[in-house]
Amino acid sequence: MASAPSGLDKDQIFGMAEQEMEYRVELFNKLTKTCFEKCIEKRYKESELNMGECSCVDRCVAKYWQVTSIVGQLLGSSRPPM
Amino acid sequence: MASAPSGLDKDQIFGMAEQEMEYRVELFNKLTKTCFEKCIEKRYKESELNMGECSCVDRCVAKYWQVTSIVGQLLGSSRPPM
Amino acid sequence: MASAPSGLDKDQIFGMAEQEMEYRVELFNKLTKTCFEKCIEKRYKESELNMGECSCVDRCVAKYWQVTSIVGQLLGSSRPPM
Amino acid sequence: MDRSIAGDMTNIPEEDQQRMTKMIEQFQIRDSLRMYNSLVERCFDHCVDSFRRKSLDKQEETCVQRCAEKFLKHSMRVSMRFAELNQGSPTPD
Amino acid sequence: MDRSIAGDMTNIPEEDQQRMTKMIEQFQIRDSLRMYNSLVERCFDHCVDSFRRKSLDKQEETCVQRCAEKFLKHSMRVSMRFAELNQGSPTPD
Amino acid sequence: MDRSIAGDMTNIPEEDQQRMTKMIEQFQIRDSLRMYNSLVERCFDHCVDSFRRKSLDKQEETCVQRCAEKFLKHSMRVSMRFAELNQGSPTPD
Repeated sequence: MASAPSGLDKDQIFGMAEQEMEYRVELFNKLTKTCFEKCIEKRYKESELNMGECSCVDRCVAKYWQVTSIVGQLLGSSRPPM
Repeated sequence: MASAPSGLDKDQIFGMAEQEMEYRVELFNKLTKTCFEKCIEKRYKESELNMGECSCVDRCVAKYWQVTSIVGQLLGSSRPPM
Repeated sequence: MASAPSGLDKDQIFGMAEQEMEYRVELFNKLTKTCFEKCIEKRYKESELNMGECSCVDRCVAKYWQVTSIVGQLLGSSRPPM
Repeated sequence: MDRSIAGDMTNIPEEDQQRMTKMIEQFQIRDSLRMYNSLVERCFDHCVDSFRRKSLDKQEETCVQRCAEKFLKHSMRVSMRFAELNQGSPTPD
Repeated sequence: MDRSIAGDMTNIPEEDQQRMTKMIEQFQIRDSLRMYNSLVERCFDHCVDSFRRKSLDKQEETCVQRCAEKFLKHSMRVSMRFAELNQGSPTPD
Repeated sequence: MDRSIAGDMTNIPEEDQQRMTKMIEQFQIRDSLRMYNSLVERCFDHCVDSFRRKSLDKQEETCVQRCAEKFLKHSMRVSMRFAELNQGSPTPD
């Protein structure tokens, strides 16, 4: 990133950085939404996460991460674009 | 908004205005979609809204608005960003 | 498009081209998602599309296209913005 | 929905007003294209479930037409109610 | 989540760092507005199903409050776990 | 899908063509990143429902792999059909 000299290329670098951020934010938002739907009790008896929900969320994030890398491999890069 | 002098700040102002519009449009679209799903008969016997649907839509919008301000308070501003 | 002379107008042209592309990409993505949900067996016994799925997909795309033009007519243009 | 932004525009230079106007126009075009896309998606999803033919039958066609008309009327009603609520509660800062 | 981008910023000129900082700020504002919108949509959807009155009853109000609080706590937990995973697997290029 | 835009590019100056090319490239990158994200979301959603362990079991892994492959093949088929329809109905204006 630091080796790009000219003004034009800079715009492309910022464009890439912007897209990378967009990608990460979207990944995080989809992950959060999906694990909320899979793990959180929808009756909302209380506003705290109970123990079962907490461990479900932790495992959900870990498994989502693994799916990320399986799909990433399939799409041809050795690693998802993180 | 009118007090910003320099050129650089102007870009930020336009950036903020853009984000505010994006926010409002998104709010309106989500509200419309949600109340359509909650209130409108999916058999589509006719293309007019019937009386029951009309009053349901009115109440749906009013309630959605209230949810907007409850969540806004929770997120720390005294009022949702409108 | 080729007749626009000044610098300012060019920005608008590029803006329009950008929005047209955004529109097409979104159309394609929604079409793909919808026909996947309507036609593809979710048990994933194999990674190939079977014959039934293939013909379902072909018809789904054709029907989606027709819906596109019905809605386009209703929205006042003689033809959807493609 | 552009009320507060329009209000802010009275005391800014003309070139900025033009820039703002262009921005709003771009927004409206983008929003109407998105609305078009989601209208198609929604009405297709609600009305078309059989894929034994590659053309819509009469029933599906009628369903799509009513669905789209109904959504547009619904959308206008929501828009009116929404505007009333925006006016009814002036920004208390 | 800005780790790798921030890392890249140490050896670029100050004006570029400022531009990057502004970009990140814009992103954070946009993202928090979107989060706000989807929080409202989600909690409304889960908690409000009756439209015989035009005001939320006490039960709906409590439901919305808990839903929103719970989502925020959930979101913070996900964010922590996500950060750990990002650190645990340093980019092997 | 870039047919009509590409067609318009024959009689515009080279610098504009470059700008357009860059725009298209940016679009393609963004679109492929979004596709990647929604592929992960969809296949996770369809294939992972148990959270008694923190690792995918063999069955879940196979499901995710097939889901992703199947979606990609589906997407290519849709893309071909879509292109045919675009060509079959030349813009009547």
